[in-house]
Amino acid sequence: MRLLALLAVLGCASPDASRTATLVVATSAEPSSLLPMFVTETQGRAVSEQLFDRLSEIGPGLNTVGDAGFAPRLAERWEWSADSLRIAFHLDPRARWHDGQPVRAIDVQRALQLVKDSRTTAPQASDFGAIDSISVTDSLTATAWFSRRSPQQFYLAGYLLFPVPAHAIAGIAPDSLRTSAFARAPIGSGPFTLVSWLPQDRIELRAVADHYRGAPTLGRVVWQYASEASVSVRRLFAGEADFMETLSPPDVAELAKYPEVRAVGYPSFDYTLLAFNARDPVRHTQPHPLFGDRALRRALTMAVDRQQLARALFDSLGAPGLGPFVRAQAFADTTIPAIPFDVVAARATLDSLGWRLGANDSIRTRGGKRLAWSTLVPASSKNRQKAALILQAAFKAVGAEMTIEGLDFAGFLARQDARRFDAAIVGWRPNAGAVSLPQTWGRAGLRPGGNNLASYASDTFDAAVDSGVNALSPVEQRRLLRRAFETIIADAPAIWLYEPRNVAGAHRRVAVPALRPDAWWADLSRWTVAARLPRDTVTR
Amino acid sequence: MTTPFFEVRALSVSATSATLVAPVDFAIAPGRSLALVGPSGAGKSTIARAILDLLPRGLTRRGSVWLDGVAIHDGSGPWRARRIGALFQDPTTALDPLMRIGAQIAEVVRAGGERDHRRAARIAIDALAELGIDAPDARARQYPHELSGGQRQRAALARALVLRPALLIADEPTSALDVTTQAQFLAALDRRRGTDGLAVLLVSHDLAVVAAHAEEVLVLAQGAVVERGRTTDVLRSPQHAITRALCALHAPSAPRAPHHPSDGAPIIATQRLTKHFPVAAGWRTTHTALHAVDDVTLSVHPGEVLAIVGESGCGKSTFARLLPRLLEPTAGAIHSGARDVRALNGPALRRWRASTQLLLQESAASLDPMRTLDDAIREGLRLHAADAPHTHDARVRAAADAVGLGRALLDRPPAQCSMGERQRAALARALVVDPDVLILDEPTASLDAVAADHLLAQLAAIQCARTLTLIVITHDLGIVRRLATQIAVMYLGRVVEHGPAAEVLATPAHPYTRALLDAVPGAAGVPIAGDVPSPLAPPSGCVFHPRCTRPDRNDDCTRRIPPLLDIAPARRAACWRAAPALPETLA
Amino acid sequence: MGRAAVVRLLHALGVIAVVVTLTFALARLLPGDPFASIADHPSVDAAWRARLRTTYGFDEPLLAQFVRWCGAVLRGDLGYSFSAQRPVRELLAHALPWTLLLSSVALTVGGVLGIALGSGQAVRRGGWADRLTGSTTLVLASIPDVVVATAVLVLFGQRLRWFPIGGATGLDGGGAGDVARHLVLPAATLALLVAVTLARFHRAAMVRGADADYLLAARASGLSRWRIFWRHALPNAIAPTLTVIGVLLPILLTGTIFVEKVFAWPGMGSVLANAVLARDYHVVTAVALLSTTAVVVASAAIDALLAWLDPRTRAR
Amino acid sequence: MTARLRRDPAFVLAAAILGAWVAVALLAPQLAPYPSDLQLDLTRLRESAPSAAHWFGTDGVSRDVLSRLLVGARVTLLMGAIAVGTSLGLGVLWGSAAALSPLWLDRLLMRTIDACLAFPRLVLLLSVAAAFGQLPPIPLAVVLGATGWFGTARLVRAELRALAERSWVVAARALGAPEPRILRRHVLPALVGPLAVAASLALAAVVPLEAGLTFLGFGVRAPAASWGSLLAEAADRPDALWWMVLFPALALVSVVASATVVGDRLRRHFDLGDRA
Repeated sequence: MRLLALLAVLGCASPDASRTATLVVATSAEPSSLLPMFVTETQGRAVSEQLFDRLSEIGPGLNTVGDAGFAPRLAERWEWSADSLRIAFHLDPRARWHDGQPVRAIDVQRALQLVKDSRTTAPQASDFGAIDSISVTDSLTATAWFSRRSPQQFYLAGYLLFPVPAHAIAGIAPDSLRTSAFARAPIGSGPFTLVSWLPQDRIELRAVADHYRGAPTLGRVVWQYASEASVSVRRLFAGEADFMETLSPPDVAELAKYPEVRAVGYPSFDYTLLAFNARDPVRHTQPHPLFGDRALRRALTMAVDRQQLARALFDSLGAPGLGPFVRAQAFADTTIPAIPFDVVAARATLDSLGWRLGANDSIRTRGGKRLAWSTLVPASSKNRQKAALILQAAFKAVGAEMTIEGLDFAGFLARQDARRFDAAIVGWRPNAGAVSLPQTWGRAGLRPGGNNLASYASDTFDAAVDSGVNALSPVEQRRLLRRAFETIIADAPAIWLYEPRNVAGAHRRVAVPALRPDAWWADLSRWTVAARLPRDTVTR
Repeated sequence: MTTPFFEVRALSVSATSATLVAPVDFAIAPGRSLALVGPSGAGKSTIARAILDLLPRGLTRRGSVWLDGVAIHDGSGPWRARRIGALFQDPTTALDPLMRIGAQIAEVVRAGGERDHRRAARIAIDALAELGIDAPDARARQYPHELSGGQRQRAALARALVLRPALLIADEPTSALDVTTQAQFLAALDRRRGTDGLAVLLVSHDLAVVAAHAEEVLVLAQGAVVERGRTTDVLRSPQHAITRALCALHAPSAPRAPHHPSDGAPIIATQRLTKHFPVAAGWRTTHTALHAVDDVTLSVHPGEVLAIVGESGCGKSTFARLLPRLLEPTAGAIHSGARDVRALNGPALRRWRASTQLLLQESAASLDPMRTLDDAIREGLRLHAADAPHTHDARVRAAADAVGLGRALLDRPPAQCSMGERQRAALARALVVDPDVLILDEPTASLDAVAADHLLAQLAAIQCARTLTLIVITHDLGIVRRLATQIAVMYLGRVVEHGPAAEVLATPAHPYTRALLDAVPGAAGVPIAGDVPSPLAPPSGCVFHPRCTRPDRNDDCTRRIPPLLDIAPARRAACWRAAPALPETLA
Repeated sequence: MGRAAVVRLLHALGVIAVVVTLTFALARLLPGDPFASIADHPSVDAAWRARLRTTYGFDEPLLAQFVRWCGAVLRGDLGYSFSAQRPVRELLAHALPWTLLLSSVALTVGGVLGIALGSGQAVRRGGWADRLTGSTTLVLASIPDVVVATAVLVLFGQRLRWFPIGGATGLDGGGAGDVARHLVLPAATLALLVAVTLARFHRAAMVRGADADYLLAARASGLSRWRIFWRHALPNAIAPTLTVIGVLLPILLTGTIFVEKVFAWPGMGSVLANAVLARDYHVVTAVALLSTTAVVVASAAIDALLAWLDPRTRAR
Repeated sequence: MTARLRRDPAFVLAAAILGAWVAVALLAPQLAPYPSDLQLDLTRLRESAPSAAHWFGTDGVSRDVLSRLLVGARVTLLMGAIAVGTSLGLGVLWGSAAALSPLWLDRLLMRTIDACLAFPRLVLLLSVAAAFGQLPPIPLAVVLGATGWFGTARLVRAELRALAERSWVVAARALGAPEPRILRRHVLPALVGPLAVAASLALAAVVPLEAGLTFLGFGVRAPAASWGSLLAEAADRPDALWWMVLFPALALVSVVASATVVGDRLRRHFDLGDRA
């Protein structure tokens, strides 16, 4: 019976039928905010970017240099000044806020002011340093003024900045914007508008029928939350949810048993690494007693069979890490030689470094000190826990003892921020562009509060990255960055463990287009659903 | 009569492995009473429960029970409560504590077929009234805990009799009651026998009760009938050893005369000894006091046996604990010779306690369950004896011998000994440190008649042999007769009469003493009415005045507290009417 | 009576004050801060997290924070939850009704079931039904809650699809029937856990009271088995069982953590679990305040109920 | 006294199960077919169902579940013992301090206990666990014990107060025994029964609690295995990985149920009513 109904559903997913449909997204984390300027995590972006439109959308190649590939959104067109220090954005006159007010240049200006105001505590405030100000040329023209030329100029103003409804937030002080009721129930300009947000339960969005880009093909989108990831998976399997952003490899295997559900693969922007702290966890000015030593880091890297690790964790759904970037990034280079897996060489190197194995010992010692350290792992991540176990066994095989210290996420972050660890298994999600590289691996990120967790410091790397980031052509950037990556991979400040291939789960009634690695939801308003379930009763 | 109205034929009870009651036959005619007597464990209660088909799980009965010529097999028939009523031992647990008295009786009425709730309630109140309970309407609305023990047991009787059964099975109905309430209760029961022709099967260990209230008796021992016959015949010439032992306890014996003239220095003397317990009360009046012991002045001379007599709640046990200072007096003094006992502390106090040994009421339970009897007896020696530990073995054995405790028992923990054996071990423990004074609080309360008899004989012998001073706390006048040379009668925390045992028993001066004597089963007197008032709010004036039956009582009695005054040489009483030579100054 | 009530109230307030102070101190001694949940990904700038701390006063001395928090609570403001992005009061207002619904249904069903099972066992004690029920309840009570809950969810939600998986309402707003459908699995699981514990205690209480003389007297008075059970045996054995329910209450309030988590029930248990993990101090402290108050109030209510049930302790 | 317990089949069975697990724990390395933390074959033996070679299957990194279960018995039972020991120790100290203190101090101590009892234990536990990061098994067990002694303290105080009025204690006083001696010889030995009950019931409570804690991410540190951590590894997928849930759950249930039975029977034996 159920199967017949299912067969009837398949193949008749037309945009018209879809307009009454409800798409249910199962996920395990609620947004930290619905205002894009405050959102840092993907789950939150997925929702807030349905509510808010940008000035322009990035192209499928995820190129962040210049404006190549960017498509109009709120800005129907833009023009550069001759000296490239100004970009004038011409807003689409049809664009409306959800309360019916037109989107105007002042909304763009206000957005920048708020983001740059430190009282607002927007996380990307520092990124916007390159934009001097935005001026209102006329009500539909906003001009961004830049202090210096950079390849990411347009990306910053046209993509990262979200206009806000200046009229709706006029009465809210910047320091209470984050905690204001507006942040929970905002007025946006995107294809969907907020119906309700029930904490720990769900967020319901409804299509904006008279959206300037045309009505969405979905009637409504509901994010259903469950702090246990397994509940989300079960909802998907039971047909209660239509989409889930990432499935774990075992869930992908399990999915075969449920004919209504299919797996949808797409490239990922995440990579996971074992970061070695180059500085002493207590006295930060001192080198780390073990990991200050490049040769030791290289030896330990040689002890790990990353190919097997990735297979053990993901089967075919993941690949060994390459370096401080992911394959989906435009400048990624898969041909850079990695440190090979070679247990014999690892042992020989350790021997040569003076770490000797006594006759009856299983752990190497040098001058009475054991080759032992502790590694931080967030206990909430099963993959990283498993990876830690496999690493532990691999290091043991060469006579090194790694203890695993599992921490809940908040505790993990606190220790990570304070650099109080020997080693840590860190998940990283870079931006599409290369802008953040100096912050995460260069000396710029060494300051307290910086993101250079491994305290990696290399002049060669810094110089190469700096010129790479500022290269004005993608080809030049790729060439310069290759030099930086060769350096850092050889220095082994971390073991680049794996890069999973994302697998989403979707109900067969959903026609899922190609998903973007950095934002699967980018085209959500154009998805179609064969509406046949009781929940597909949206009336407009 | 060819078919008796109630008959038990070859009734036996067995567990899976053993026979608990050998086949027994008996019959009861209307209006008659048959008693089952015997030491504890003889199977008396088992027979009673077997008749009612209320045996505990695992026990099976054989034989038959005939009522009006029809055999009754089990509890499914409508004969319970309608034809056979039942009453069990403990009035504190016989009634459901969560339900009003009236409702508990009325539910039996309704189980008996009455449909109308209001009429059932009426019948319940009538049943209470019929048993001489005053203010039955109010009582019916009360809960069991609001009633005194005697009232509760009468309410339970009302419940058992409300459907007017022809037979009542009463299992030790008075053993938890004081003498005066026991007398009230038995009188009520006898009235129903006379008026309704109620037949009674009385289970009791107390031959005095049986003698006065049963025509026929069956003596049981270890589940078998060892003697049966008319009560008077059996008591006059008991054949079986058990019967003889049972009789001995209550054989009328002459009270003992004082061994020594009581003119030397008293070994313990109390002056105006008082103990009040604070009781938390309402919001504004923070505390009221429970007057446990009030203004007691008593002295005991070496070699005397002082019996302190009174009903429960009269302060006897509190007084007993004040003497070795296990409780601190609120006021008053205790002296021993020239020593001020209240000033003692530390080792001196502990030596005083050793020399004034108290045997607690539940002394069978006063042995540490984790230690052997030997250990218990030896403890006193470890604490107080100056001599070398190797001599202790001999002293422990001597003490055990003195109380008749088999040496084989010494290595056992209390749980493996009988009550009587434990009681004797406790006695040995008290005696082994050679005390000057031994205070016994209800020494036979937890013992059956045979064991009690045994213990009393031993006590008397020891007292004579060692010229020990004894203070015996009891409510049982039988014990008083056998042991005491002096008697102090307490009522509501006060001593109301004090004097040589023989004289007090022969010519009681205080109306309460007389009431106690009248309440002894078989005594001719009319039992006094009412209950002991609450010690939280003692009556004004003479505390006894609400129950006093003296025709010459007057306003003085209700207004002023009578002091304990000499009424004859060596005799004192606290009664305005009993004091013949009242000094003018006090009047 | 009046004095006892006042003493009792002061005592209860003292308990609550102690608990809240302890909770506040405890929550702040943990490493990490409420912004961990906002800064969900480690790649987010750590300097920005430090700025947040300063902006929202989380770098003040502990005592100053406590004083500020206490003042706010007295004004009825429980603070702001950074993990749930809304005022704590609003968060709790969403969560509390769901927990009350879940735990009251579970307690009622579980209580009745437990008492029925325990009574049934006591009446048939020693028989095969008693043994079977006894071992079943023993085994069920020994399995960790998580396993029971997950097994129930997988079987009835995922495999059989009799009931929805998780949540408290369906997508179209609910109505009583919809809530009931969502309630069945978590409530049944929790009720089962309550019932197996209660059954064991209640059976013991009934067996302990089974030899009471008044029951013997009631049987000897020709009362029916039902009447004896309902009017005498059960009321007399219920007091210890009610006491156990009082002991179960704090466990029930937080024991719902596992059940709520597994069934994605949007109640206090979920709030609490998330808040502890997110170091959301204001939420943890507010939940502690609320649950302690609830426990204190409930145990006072149970005491009052016990007193009312038992005329011996009833106020004169 | 103990003969009655020895004749009780349920008690004997439960005690035997506990005893058997203790034996298993002691002999675990000899009994386990594989080293418990050996990753046998990461490519071919991950999450394989029970087979002749691996009776209880293998886990996510190809370790033998049976071996981990047997070795896990050590951790679980040792943690249980330490947690119970800690909670009894604290409970006895606090309870006897309260019982022997003057009234005002007694009240203060007991009000504190009331507060702690009203406090949700899991919050306390989570907070402490989170404060210290991931603890090694023994400190974790101490923490488990340290959050679960309030009931014991109450029991000890009540028992001591009751014992002070027991007739054999009064009798010893009447005999002239000094108070410390009475405490040592007559009071403390009588606490053994109630404490045995409290210990078994605490064991029954602590073992699943450890499992729950692991489930929330605060449990035993890898690669050590307790039954709780084994169970938590697959608790969210009991259908797919039934062998990783079923066997540890059975082991856990056998210990918890046995401890409960032992506690119950001891409670009845020592006639504690519903006090413990």
